[in-house]
Amino acid sequence: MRVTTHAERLLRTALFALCGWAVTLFARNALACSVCISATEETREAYYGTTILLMLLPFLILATFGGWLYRLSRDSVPSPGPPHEPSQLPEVDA
Amino acid sequence: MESSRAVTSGPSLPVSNGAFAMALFIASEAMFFTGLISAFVVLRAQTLDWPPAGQPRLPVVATGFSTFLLLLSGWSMFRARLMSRQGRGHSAKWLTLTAVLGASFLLLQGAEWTRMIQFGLTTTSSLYGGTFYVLVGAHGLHVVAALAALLIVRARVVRGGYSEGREDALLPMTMYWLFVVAVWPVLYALVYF
Amino acid sequence: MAHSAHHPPVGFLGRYVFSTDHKVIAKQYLFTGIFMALVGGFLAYVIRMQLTFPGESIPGYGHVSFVHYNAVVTLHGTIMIFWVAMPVLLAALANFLIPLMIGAEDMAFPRLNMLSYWIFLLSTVVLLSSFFVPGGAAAGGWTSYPPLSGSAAFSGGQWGVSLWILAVALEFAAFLMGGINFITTAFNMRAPGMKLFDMPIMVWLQVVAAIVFMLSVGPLIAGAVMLLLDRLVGTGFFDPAAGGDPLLFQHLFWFFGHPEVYVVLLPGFGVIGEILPVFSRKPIFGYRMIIYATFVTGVMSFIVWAHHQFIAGIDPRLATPFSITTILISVPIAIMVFSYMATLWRGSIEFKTPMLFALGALAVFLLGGVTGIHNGTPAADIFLHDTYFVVAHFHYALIPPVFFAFFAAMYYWFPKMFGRMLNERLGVAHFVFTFFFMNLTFLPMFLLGFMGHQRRIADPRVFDTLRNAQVENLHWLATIGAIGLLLGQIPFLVNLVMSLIRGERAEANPWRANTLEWTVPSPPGHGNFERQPVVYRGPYEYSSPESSEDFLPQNAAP
Amino acid sequence: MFDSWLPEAASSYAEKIDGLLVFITVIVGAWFLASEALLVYLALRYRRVEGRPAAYIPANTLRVMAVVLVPCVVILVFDLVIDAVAAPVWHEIKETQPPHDALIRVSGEQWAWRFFYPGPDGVLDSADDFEVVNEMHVPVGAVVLFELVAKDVLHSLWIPALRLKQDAVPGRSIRGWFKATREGRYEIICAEICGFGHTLMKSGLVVENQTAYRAWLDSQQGTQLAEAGHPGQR
Repeated sequence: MRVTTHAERLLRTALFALCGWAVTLFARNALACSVCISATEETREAYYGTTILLMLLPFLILATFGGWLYRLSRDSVPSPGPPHEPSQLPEVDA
Repeated sequence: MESSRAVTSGPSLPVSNGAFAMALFIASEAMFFTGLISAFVVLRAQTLDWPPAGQPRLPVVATGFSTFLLLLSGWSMFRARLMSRQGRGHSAKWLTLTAVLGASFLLLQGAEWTRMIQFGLTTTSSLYGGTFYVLVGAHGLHVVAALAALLIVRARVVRGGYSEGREDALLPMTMYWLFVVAVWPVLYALVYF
Repeated sequence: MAHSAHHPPVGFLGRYVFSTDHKVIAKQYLFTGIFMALVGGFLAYVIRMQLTFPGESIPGYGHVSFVHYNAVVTLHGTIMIFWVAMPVLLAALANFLIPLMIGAEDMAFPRLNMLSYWIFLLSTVVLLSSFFVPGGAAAGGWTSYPPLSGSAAFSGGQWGVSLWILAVALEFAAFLMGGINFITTAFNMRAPGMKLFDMPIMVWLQVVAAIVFMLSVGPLIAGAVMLLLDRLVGTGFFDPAAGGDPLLFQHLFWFFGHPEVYVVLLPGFGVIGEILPVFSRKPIFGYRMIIYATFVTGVMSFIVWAHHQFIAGIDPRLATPFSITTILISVPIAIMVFSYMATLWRGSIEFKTPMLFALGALAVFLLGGVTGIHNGTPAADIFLHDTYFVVAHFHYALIPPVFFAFFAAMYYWFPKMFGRMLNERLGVAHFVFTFFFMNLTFLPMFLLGFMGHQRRIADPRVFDTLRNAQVENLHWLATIGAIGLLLGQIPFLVNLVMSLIRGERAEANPWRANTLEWTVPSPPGHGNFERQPVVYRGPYEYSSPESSEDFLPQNAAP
Repeated sequence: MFDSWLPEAASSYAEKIDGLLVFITVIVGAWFLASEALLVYLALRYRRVEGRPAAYIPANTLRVMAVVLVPCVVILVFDLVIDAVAAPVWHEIKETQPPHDALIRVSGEQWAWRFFYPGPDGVLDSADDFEVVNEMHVPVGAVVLFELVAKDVLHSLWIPALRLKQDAVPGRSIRGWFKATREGRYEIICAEICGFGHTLMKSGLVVENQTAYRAWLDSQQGTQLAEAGHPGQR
């Protein structure tokens, strides 16, 4: 009997984990599936599509928003003051 | 902004409160329309006959023309803001044009709706009708609201309400109007085809 | 918008009712929220009594029919989440604190702020009125799933659910205005010198919560509009008989429903993050790490929602991906919790009431957090879904931020809000009661869940598996706990009233804290700051070697 | 251990779910107790004492933050292990379909469960189907395939003894399977709020040996043949 090291055990756990998920992710025949048997294939695709759309849109909006603010602040503030110096004070009222 | 304030704001973003808030509002509006669109996509996908037999087809061409008018109003709104930014006093004219174009979009849509209802497409006649009126109706209400806001903004421009050196007073209005314009082609492509 | 700030409003109405002052609006939200908490607490009492003494007349309520029971459960959930947690944590605290903490004289849009409160009040009235309409209040669960809630034929009353939807929609409109206001204010109205990463954690977490709310609420409003049309016009979007799809509503509801958990959780964590450093006299452990963890939580909250639907008939192949994201989101939350715990390390901890509640919140939240793993694992969820295990889990996860953190906030900021100190002894008693009875109420529910006791049933004795002494005893314990928890709030209410009238006068900075709200008198005058505060450093410089004292306010000149 | 609290386990996968519950509870329970102990220790150990000032630890370097980050990474690993152990169980219950010995259509309505048996021909929606209200009979040790539908609102088929739960959605049919391993009478409950009678919506599940099951089938077919003209449509 060979002594297994921690690393090997960890690796085996990780491999086991991957197999476990892969099995569920790529199951061809999903039994308890309301949108697979009694509904059209398009319904399933529509659910997948809108799920992904709803999940990704907030990311997209935040990225757009962040990009917009970043561009605005980069264009309009040529030299930000040194850290923790209230150097912007006089310019604010302009 | 006012120099007499006891408290001045500090390292703020180079964008006015109004424009910033409008951007946030538009973000949540976009999510609202995404919710409606998701519902539409799912309902359409699971209905076998779409459009259902016996229900009228949607007027693609006539609506195409109103779409064109709405896009045009987006352009005129853009011009209005440009004029206002350059300090030229012509923005009111462009705002009027925008309002007229927006109103004609609404009128054409309304005329189409009455025809559709006569042909038997109502909210309860089928999901086809229901989703149509909800999606297009939600957008229509947004145009109405934007138009009302536009008329208020125009009245202030005419009165000189924005002349205190606020360089980009029309920005929030422009953002909202352009958002309402930009949503429409998406809905048009989804619902009408 | 700033002009009005210079002329303090006159008259009672102008000063206390139709005020645009963020501090007054915060108090309006606060008292409305406390009132609704009493209503929701009363409903909780009805639920507990009914489960322990099914069929008997409940003192103060009367006989609970099955019809009423569903409505009571629905309204308890709705009120506690939407009319207590949101107005108190998000609206009241954010309104009061954001301008004060960032050195602004008011919100960015004071009038919008006032409008927000009045719409919220209207929504409250609509919701409460639904108790008195024919057919009674909404009885479809707080999730309001169609087809049950889609037609009066299924759920009974014609009016209840419609009013419920209307109230929720109005409420969301109010918080949308509030949220936009908070974000704009925090980003655009900071005092000179205060950079984004000089903002207190409270402000950051409120802002992230507001952003999450704003981006998640749209689809639910879309779903609510469609549900209302189903009821009033008869469109049939969610009615399978008309070709609609009930799952669609769940799809839209939970897209909002799960982020909502973080909308409530984050402000509560913000309170804890403010209080721990002050009473340990130590900088918060890893300020930036906490903020980044918050960002990750906020962003990830959009990609976990289907874990509420493992059993609901979605494609089972989606379960594992959503389970993995669910489990991943526990990591940033764990980072926050452990950072808070690490803040205590080598501190000098003073057990004042706010600190007790903050520590209690952490202690209780730990159990709510770890039991989330049970629910987030799809195979385990087959058994646990819709049982009392879930009920116990989310009460353990939400009571710390909603109630413990709120109480901590009240004991901590009450002096600033009202200019008087709360009584410390009553405060400690309040904490002991709350902590003990909270656990007594909800620990038995974990066991009830393991026994397979499902949620939302009005009488456990109907079922063979639940008709035994064990279940009865556990219900007894939980009910005693719930009654104790409610009675345990009496010291708090007494404390509030007594201290308002004749509490010890509070000085400007009774806790020797660093953030800007403590640099102005208690309570702050109209316009908040008499002189422009200028910020030189971050908010948590406690026991800094730069200072001879153990605190160093953000605005003290270097 | 707490698994004595769980209801009787009477299906082929009940033990697996129970094992999973124990597994998760042990792991997170250990973490919970350790964290709670640490919290109490920190709070008491560093309480205010005259002459012992607090240390200034802003933790703005990765080296110091590691105190928090490393445990979180370990938590992540534990979480992923839990998910990996659980995934095959989920896969077996909800994503596979072993060859079945019996087929039953289960229909939820306000507020009763109806069970449609395919009759001798083994095919649903045929003339020899028969229907039973509020009592399901299944043979012990047999794989039962069920088709779950709902008539009016959402219901949830919840058989605690089988560790089986699945929502029934009107307009859709969802399939699932179970293999009851122990004879006896169990409860079928609705776990999803479905209106006023939600509490009263329960049925019986009778798990019996082949002989008794056959006898029951024959008796049912005898009584129901006359009115079997209209089996439940989904």
